[in-house]
Amino acid sequence: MAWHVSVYVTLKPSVMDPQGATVQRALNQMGYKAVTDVRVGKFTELEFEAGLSEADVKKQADEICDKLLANPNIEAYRFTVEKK
Amino acid sequence: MAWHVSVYVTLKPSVMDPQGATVQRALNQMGYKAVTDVRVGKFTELEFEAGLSEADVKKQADEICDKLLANPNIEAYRFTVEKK
Amino acid sequence: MSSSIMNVEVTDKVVKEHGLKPDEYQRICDILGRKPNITELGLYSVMWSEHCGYKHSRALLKTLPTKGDKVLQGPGENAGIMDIGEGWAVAFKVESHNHPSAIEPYQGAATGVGGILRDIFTMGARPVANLNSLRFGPLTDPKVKRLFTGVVHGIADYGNCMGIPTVAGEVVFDDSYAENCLVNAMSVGLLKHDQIIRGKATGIGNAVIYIGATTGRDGIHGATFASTEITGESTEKRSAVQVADPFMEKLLMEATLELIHGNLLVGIQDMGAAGLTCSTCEMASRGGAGIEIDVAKVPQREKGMTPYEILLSESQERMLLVAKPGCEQKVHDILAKWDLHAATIGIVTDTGRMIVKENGKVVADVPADSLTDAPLYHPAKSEPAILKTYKEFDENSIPVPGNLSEVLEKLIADPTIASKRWVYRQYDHMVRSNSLIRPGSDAAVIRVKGTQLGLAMTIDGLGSYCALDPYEGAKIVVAEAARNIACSGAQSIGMTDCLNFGNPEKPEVFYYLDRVIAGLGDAARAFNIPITGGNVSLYNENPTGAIDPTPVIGMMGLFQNVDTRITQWFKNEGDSIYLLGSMGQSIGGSRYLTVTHGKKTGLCPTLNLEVELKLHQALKALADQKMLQSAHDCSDGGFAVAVSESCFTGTTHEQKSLGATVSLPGEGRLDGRLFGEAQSRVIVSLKPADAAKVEEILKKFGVPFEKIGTVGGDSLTIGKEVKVAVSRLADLFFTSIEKMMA
Amino acid sequence: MRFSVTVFPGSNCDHDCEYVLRDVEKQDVQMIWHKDTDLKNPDCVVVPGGFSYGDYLRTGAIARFSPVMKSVADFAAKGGLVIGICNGFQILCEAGLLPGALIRNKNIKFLCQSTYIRVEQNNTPFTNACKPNQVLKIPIAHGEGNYFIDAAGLKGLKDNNQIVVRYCDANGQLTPESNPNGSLENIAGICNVNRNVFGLMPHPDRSAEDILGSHDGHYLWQSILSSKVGAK
Ligand SMILES: Nc1ncnc2c1ncn2[C@@H]1O[C@H](COP(=O)(O)OP(=O)(O)O)[C@@H](O)[C@H]1O
Ligand SMILES: [Mg+2]
Repeated sequence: MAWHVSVYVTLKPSVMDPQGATVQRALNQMGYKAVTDVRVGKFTELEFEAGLSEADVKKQADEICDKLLANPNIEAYRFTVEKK
Repeated sequence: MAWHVSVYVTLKPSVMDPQGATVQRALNQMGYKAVTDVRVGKFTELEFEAGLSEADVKKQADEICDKLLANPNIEAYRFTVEKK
Repeated sequence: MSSSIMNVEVTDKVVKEHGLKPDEYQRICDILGRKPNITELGLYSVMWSEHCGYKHSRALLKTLPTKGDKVLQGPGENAGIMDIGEGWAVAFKVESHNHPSAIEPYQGAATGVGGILRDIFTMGARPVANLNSLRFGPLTDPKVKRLFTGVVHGIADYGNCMGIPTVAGEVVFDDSYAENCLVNAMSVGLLKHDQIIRGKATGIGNAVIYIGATTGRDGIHGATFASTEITGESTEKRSAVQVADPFMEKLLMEATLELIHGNLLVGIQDMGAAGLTCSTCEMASRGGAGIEIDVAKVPQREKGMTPYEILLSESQERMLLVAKPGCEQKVHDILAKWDLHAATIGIVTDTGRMIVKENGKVVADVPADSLTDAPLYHPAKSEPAILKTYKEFDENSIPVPGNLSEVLEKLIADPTIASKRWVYRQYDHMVRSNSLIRPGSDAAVIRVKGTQLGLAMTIDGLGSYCALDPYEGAKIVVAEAARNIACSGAQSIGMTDCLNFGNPEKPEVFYYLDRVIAGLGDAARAFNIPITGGNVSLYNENPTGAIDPTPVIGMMGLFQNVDTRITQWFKNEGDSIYLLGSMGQSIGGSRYLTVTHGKKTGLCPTLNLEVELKLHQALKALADQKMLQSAHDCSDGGFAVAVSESCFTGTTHEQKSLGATVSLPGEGRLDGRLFGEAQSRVIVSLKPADAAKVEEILKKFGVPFEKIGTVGGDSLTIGKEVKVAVSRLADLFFTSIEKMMA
Repeated sequence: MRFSVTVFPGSNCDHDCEYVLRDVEKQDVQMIWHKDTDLKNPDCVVVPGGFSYGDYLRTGAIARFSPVMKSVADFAAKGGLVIGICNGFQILCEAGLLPGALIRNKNIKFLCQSTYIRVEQNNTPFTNACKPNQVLKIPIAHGEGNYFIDAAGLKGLKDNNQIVVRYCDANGQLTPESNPNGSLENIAGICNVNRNVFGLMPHPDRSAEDILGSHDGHYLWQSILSSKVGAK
């Protein structure tokens, strides 16, 4: 058993996403014309020791996202916590 | 209204994840000693035109994941579809 | 910013928020003969910012020497251009991206590289090399580690993706930059004389075409932002961060060069600071023409953007061009090939006015050249009181350490002196297969394929000396850059400068600026090396103070025959080692004084420009006759560090060490002789059989010299004072930064 | 010999390949734009290094869908020689012309440096001018050169002698220190079962002249030139 945290980091809507734009263009060229927008973000999975309380895990995860996983200048994040 | 597809791409467990390992080391150094594992994947959001049927969106999304968004040699994927 | 901005009334408060002073606002009203609307106010605010308008530095910059036989394009364009013979020319320029990098190191540094690359290829030159000059606070600080990591990563990703080798640079860690890091990027391009194109709009009725990335709301007011001090408030301006898209820029570069080399354009200019506004009014004003554009035709990334936002956006990877009559379609075809956006957004007129419409309705109408003619200030200056305390510093108060080998070990591992392999290993420094001398030696050298020509290049800055004595420090930074070129065997032909200072409205800061520019000018004249362009970055300060005044010099050198190039490391056991130049004993302003004794004070070394010039001429003569096995100048860390650095081959391609036994010349303080930074000194090695010839040439140029020892053995021995195993020194030198960053 | 060098948007070693083949090796070279499908009848196709499509998403992931890649696959299927260097290797893996994948370097940083590689197989059209176990000094420059393949795939590579070059030290020893990017079993380059498609991370295009610090890349080009294999 351990705490499993899934973190989703996305570029803020106003921030340009060159990767997404390039992937979209490629998909359109490959024939997937119905794809109108693509945004590429990060999906990070963290394992925490089971010993921690859920509140503790949430607090640490939030700090970790803010400090390291997301760049608050341009990115937003959210995360979920499960016991697995 | 449009179809919103969220795609999660993760490295297969047997594949080493240098980025995850580096993040984990950094977190441990920063004092987050309870973090025992980190895996870094991708989170991609696709918008499809509203005119498509859900089945169509699913079919196209699956192809897109299989062909482009994930490399089946090393990665696994899953996705969700919502109307937004 | 909402679309209601169109209706914003221009009040005193709004004027102030735009960074315009009351008399500047009055001047705008006088020019227009009426009050500006908000869009027009936006145009003036960015064009009259320090970043674009050089309000506080323009008068001083005019004193710099910019002319010479080889100068094909001096300051005033996107980059300077010099003739290098055989129909070839070189374009080069340096630019700062300090403020954006402080806020967002990865994107800030990356877009800095993108910006300087556009300056090069917009002149018609293909970029062939990048350089960078970086300054941070002490590397022991975790915040600095993150900045350093991000900046290097940003520079690496951008240059690597573009396929431009990053071949040289410098990194300095010093308290003075703790809150204001410096990120200066330089780029060098090659072109044929007949490929030169300029940023001007001419030919009434010619199409004005926008190409490249779409315009979004990113970076609005970046130029104004770069012209203010970093305060708590600036965190709110974070939306100003621009995301780099090197892939887009690579396409833009290829397409642009295809357009220029296909002879389809009248003029072209990149959109950098102040975006569409700057490119439009500068092109019109240079061409003595007017320009009329419709912002509704600009490719946009976001919905509902106002003319104000479109004009001021600093979205990256965009260019503005004027097509030759009848070539418009060809232009569009080439852009389609590269999958790039292109839109004809306006025409060249003969009115001298910059007229901006939105769907046909005029939203701004101003004289184009009034935007490029920012107010000129002659700020007050006063000599900082602290300079007196530096002069009064008594070196005798510093005891000479007992164990000088230990001091050498400490200095060699100092992150400012230690190898920057951790950095340049992340840069593709070989792509284009021209890099003959790669990072690690005094200057990088690239070849010009199909010829025997070669280019040497280096970038060097100097804050510590300039803080102690701005005039002398500025002379030294030019001399050091030219000396690095001379050590590689090339002839310095031209330079570009980036002046990083604090707030020029403070008299002490302006004093520094004034003296530094005087020193740069005198050195450039003495060496007969013109300054073909540069950049000024002011307001590098924070509530705790300004950075050390830091001029950075990018120097270009030329080889007629690139086979005469020299690297800094010893080659063969048994070679003779010579010191060229004279020893000193002063420790004022030295890295040694800072690292070992924690002091930044004293008189910095002085430099005799004539003596220095003779040294360069002698080195060139020796190189031309292939008399030298190695040449390395004495700079940070002085004599002992220079000899040590010659003992190890320091590229990412070869790692080899050779020991040496040398005497310690000169007289006086041992630490001063070992680690003092007296100028105009070079350590060379040569085959014993060439000694007579070499000595004869040195005598002819009147360069003092002394044979000090021999290459060989496993350790470095300097007189009776220093003996260290070379393997130990090499390990400290190469791994110091790597260990700190692990 | 006639070489065709593919050019994707974002390729940047296309010039280097063109230069080394035309000016150093004195061969016939043509550049093929990625939107073209006619390879112009080459003896060998070179898929060069760089950052095709910015290497966005995954290295080589988008490039494999460029029209030219279908022609390259057909050419390879007929036995034509195809060499992929760096990004070219990544594209060939993504396209399924070579097995396995190239993931982030172990230290997650881009690495530009010299490496030594040992020729494990000299009975390929790309290495036949090398002696068995010859050590070549050839530089790398990549952020994603960490070769990975699953256990079954690795067995297949070994059974069919497809591991062509491995990272080693100057003396030819396969040490962990000499493996710059963490590649599985120090793998630097592999070929397909039919031995006519070869991919490697090191750059023979940057190391075929002494003036650049090594001419060892020349052995690989010489191998191709002396090879009797050809498409048809
Ligand atoms: N940021 C950097 N990027 C590329 N190369 C660098 C960088 N910093 C230092 N180098 C390289 O490391 C070597 C030593 O740099 P430095 O000590 O500044 O040399 P010098 O004192 O001779 O000017 C030079 O070859 C230089 O180009
Ligand atoms: Mg030097």
